[in-house]
Amino acid sequence: MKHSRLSFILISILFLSPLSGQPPPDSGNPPPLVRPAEEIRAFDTPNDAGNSITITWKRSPDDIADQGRFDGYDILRGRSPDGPFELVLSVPGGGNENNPLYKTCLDNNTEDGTEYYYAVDAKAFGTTTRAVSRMPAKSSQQWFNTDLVNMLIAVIFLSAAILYYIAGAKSGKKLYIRKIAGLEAVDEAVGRATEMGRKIFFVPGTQDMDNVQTIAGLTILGRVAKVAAEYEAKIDVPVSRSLVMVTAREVVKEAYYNAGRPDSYSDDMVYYLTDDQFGYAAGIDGLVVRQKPATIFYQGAFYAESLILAETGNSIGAIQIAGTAMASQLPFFVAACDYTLIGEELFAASAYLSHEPKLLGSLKGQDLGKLAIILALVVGLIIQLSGAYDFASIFSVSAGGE
Amino acid sequence: MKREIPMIIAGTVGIVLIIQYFIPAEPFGTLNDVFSDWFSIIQASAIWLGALNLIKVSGDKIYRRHKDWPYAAIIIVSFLVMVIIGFFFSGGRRFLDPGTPFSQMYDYVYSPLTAMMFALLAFFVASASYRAFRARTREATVLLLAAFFVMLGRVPLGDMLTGWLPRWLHMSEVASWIMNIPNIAGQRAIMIGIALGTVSTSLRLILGIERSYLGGE
Amino acid sequence: MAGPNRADFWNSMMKIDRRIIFLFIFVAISVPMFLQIQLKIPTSPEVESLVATLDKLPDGARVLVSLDYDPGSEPELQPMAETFFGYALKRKFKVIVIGLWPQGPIQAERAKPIAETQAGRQFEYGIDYVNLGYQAGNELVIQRMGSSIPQTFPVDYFGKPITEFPIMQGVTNFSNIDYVFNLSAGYPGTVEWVLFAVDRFNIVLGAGNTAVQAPQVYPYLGKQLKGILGGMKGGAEFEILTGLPGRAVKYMTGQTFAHTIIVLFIIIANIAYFTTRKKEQGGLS
Amino acid sequence: MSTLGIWVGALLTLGILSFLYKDNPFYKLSESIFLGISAGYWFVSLYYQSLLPKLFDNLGITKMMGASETDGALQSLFIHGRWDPNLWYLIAGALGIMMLLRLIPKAGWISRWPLAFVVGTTAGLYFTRYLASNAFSQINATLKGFVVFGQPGFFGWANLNNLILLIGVVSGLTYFYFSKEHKGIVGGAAKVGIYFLMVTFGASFGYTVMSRMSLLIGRLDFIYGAWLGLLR
Repeated sequence: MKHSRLSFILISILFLSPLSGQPPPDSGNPPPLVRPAEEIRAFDTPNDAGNSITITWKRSPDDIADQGRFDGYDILRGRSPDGPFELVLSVPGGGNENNPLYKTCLDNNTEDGTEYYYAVDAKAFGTTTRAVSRMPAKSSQQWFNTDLVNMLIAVIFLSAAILYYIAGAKSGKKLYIRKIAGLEAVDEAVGRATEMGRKIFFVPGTQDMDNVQTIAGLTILGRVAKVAAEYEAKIDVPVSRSLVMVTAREVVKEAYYNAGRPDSYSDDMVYYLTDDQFGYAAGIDGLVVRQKPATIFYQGAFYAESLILAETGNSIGAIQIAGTAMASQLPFFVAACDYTLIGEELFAASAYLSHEPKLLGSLKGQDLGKLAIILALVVGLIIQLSGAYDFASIFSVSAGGE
Repeated sequence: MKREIPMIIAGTVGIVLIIQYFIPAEPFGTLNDVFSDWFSIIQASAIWLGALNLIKVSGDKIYRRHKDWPYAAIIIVSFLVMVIIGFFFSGGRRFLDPGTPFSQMYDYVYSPLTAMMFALLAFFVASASYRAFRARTREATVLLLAAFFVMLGRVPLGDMLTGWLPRWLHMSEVASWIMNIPNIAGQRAIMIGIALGTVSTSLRLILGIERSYLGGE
Repeated sequence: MAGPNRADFWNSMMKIDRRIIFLFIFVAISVPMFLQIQLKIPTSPEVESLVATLDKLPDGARVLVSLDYDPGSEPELQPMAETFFGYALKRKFKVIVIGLWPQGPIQAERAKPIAETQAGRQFEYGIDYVNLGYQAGNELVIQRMGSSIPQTFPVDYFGKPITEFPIMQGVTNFSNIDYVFNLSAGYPGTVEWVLFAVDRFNIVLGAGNTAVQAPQVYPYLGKQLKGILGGMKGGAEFEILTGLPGRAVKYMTGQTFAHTIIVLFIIIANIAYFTTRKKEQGGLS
Repeated sequence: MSTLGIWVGALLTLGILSFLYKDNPFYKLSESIFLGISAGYWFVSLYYQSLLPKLFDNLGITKMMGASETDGALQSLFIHGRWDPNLWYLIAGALGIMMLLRLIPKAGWISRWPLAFVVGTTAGLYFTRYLASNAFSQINATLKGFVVFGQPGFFGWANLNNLILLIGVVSGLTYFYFSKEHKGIVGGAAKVGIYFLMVTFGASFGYTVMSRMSLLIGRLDFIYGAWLGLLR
């Protein structure tokens, strides 16, 4: 009740002294009382881990932007519709993006299972008017995020498609895979290094094992190292992350073992320089100009160092084969390297190089996903233009996504 | 067993994380954060392996009197200097506060080196564009033209050259059209492809079909 | 007689030593730093609208400046910060500085003295300038500021409680801020300010961005974003329109030179390519 | 800034710059310092920013060592007899130690467990994250924004641009199609896709040139201004 008393006092003051504080909008008339918010609704915030209640209301007619006279809303909460209420948060005026007539806010500090009643105080002209929600609200946590049904369907569809084709490939169905120029060149590039008696460098990017591109790069390393072992070419893998070093050693060792030359393997082929992006680039630049490798692979996640590395490699005349899914760095690799695996091709590379039916099957599954997306775009275009249905909204991901 | 248990670990963890995406309730809602904390812990432990490797490789060079052995010595010394300053002379947790010896090393040694290495790009974009932007094939010509328009559209010169044309043909307008329409189209195709590639790679890793990262028996 | 000579020239241009290109770039950027040449820089609508919005603010308005970048983007964004502070001094704005990036507040402290020397007037700390420092939490910081600025930033950059400062009297949340200026090099930055402060709390926002970042914020221009300074060019236009020529204008000369040189080299490369290719074909037929 | 600091910074800057001419002892010196210093920097940072707060603080090892007053999970369990969810961090600690067992050749194989954990985590997270942000959001953005039939502007520029964009996305995706030979209609679409990709690469390259120049401007400003005092 404290608040209403306060507003009563405020109102009395304003009535008694027309020259005080806030000037009334129409001089001469008594100052207006702010009009209240309406249709207060409070409910459990959907699709969350609990401890949150959403409050929404129709804005006060005095909540007008650009006038500077509206002072926002106070949200109060109590255990009964008659109070007592305690202040939980204050929000400024202005409406929601999709429906500006209403305003929504969250009380993220509730106890699950407890019933709360909410009050909204509209504040303007030094006055305050209260509106209270009739229905109580209880917060709870949910076990399925209903906003993500579309994602769930996509996950199931894609997994099923990939698994289906993997199973098909295992049973001996023949699969056609188009040529990928950069990968066709691997043998030639490794062969050249052997002929020239120079090294092969394999740079697996500057990111750690928590990036799936790094993992994809390392699977390619496995195939490249095997070819190198067969050709008896020397391969060097300078890395910028310790976990990558550990993994790359396992990968190269296994490749040498599979190529029937386990004795030629040594841990020194894979070495750590520094975790630092540009420190690593400086180190590789030095190694490249001093050891003049015949072939350099860049496979993994790269940032701004991409061009620093590729230009230095180019200056010594090495054959360079790059591959990354960093869209912002692709132009530089395309400009400075002989071959570049673009985005998805990086992920397809290990399957392509291995010729293993199981892996190739997964590519076919991926393609089915692509076909579905192309169809969705074409069908979506027609539906979207006809105005019959907002097809795009099927693909909106509101929660959970980045 | 040396490969089976790791494969089970990877598969279980992967599937649990996919499922947690759809479940807001605890403990699933925060599993993502917990696991990324765990990753940081593993990463921070593993850096010992990298650091020791750096010292070993450099130490070998000194021992074998490799022709660049003095530089190998400098690597070891500067590594140790940074580590000792960081752990013993910079106030523990507040090691990066302004004024600590560690932050001074950062400001006066590390920063200028990083910044200059980054700035080398100014030269390399020039030499790369000189070589790459030649109208050798039809594809290369498209690449060249797009780059040319966008580059000119971003300096006053471009608009000066095209000032007499209607506004929508001004170089800066053409450049922003290229950036906003065909460029975005290409970007999106690449991004969608990457999404599918990632999904497929992740699935192969979770199912243990792709397991070269685990090495052999 | 000129024929073979010319062909030799283009042949050598095909295989030009890249160090010659490096030298050209180096000179193109270095020389203008020492000269007082000023290129005529045409102004663009997005910068004009930013300055127009600023001009419309009353003298002594309360502005919030959020510096969301680190030294890596200094060449592009620091001149904008300096010019904005200079303009604020001219208009006697009350400036509240925050940073969503840890290094942001430091950048503000570096820009302030430069603007003060140029303006010949100093900010009075706590009265018309305060640096509230950095808070971790990215866009959540913006959301928290929407409910309460004093609760989000209880102390300033130097650890003093903000209640001590006259400039903070009466500041509860965004409704007491007349204008927000954001300098951004990525995430969190302008996009977050638009989504979490403009859309929800109706603030008036102007932004300066790195050239790489700018295309991502252009779609918000208009109702949500009252003007953009894009890269060094935007910074230079800002300096010209506010009548406070500074570093960006000077840097812009070097940048334009270097840019032009690259374009020229591309043209030369293509002429060389076509000249030498024709000769080869001629030889064959 | 201290004068000594500026001199050190400037000389190292020149050392890196000299690489453009050719490899030389000055560059080698700067490079070696860079490698050592930066490896040390990350070594120290990862300890203070990951290991200490996430492992030692959460478990209460910091308190055991007498370096902190705050209780951790181990104190909760053994002193207060309370289960603390942070006890799960013991697993993370164990995974970290398994990783370090690499140093012992005989026990090195156990490091595959933490590796498998890392790979599993990455795969699980990227699976949904990329599907949402790279596929779904991009499809949504491509379809949004069309002017509906019957409304003014249906035959306008906006729809034409949106249509070009959609054609670009579809043909670009066709280029990535692996399991069909790029012949006939698929081949034609893939060819169009390549052109769109080339525009993307050219435009992004051209767009970045300018901001790369500004990096060099920043460095030269440091050399001429802060170090040599030649400017202003």
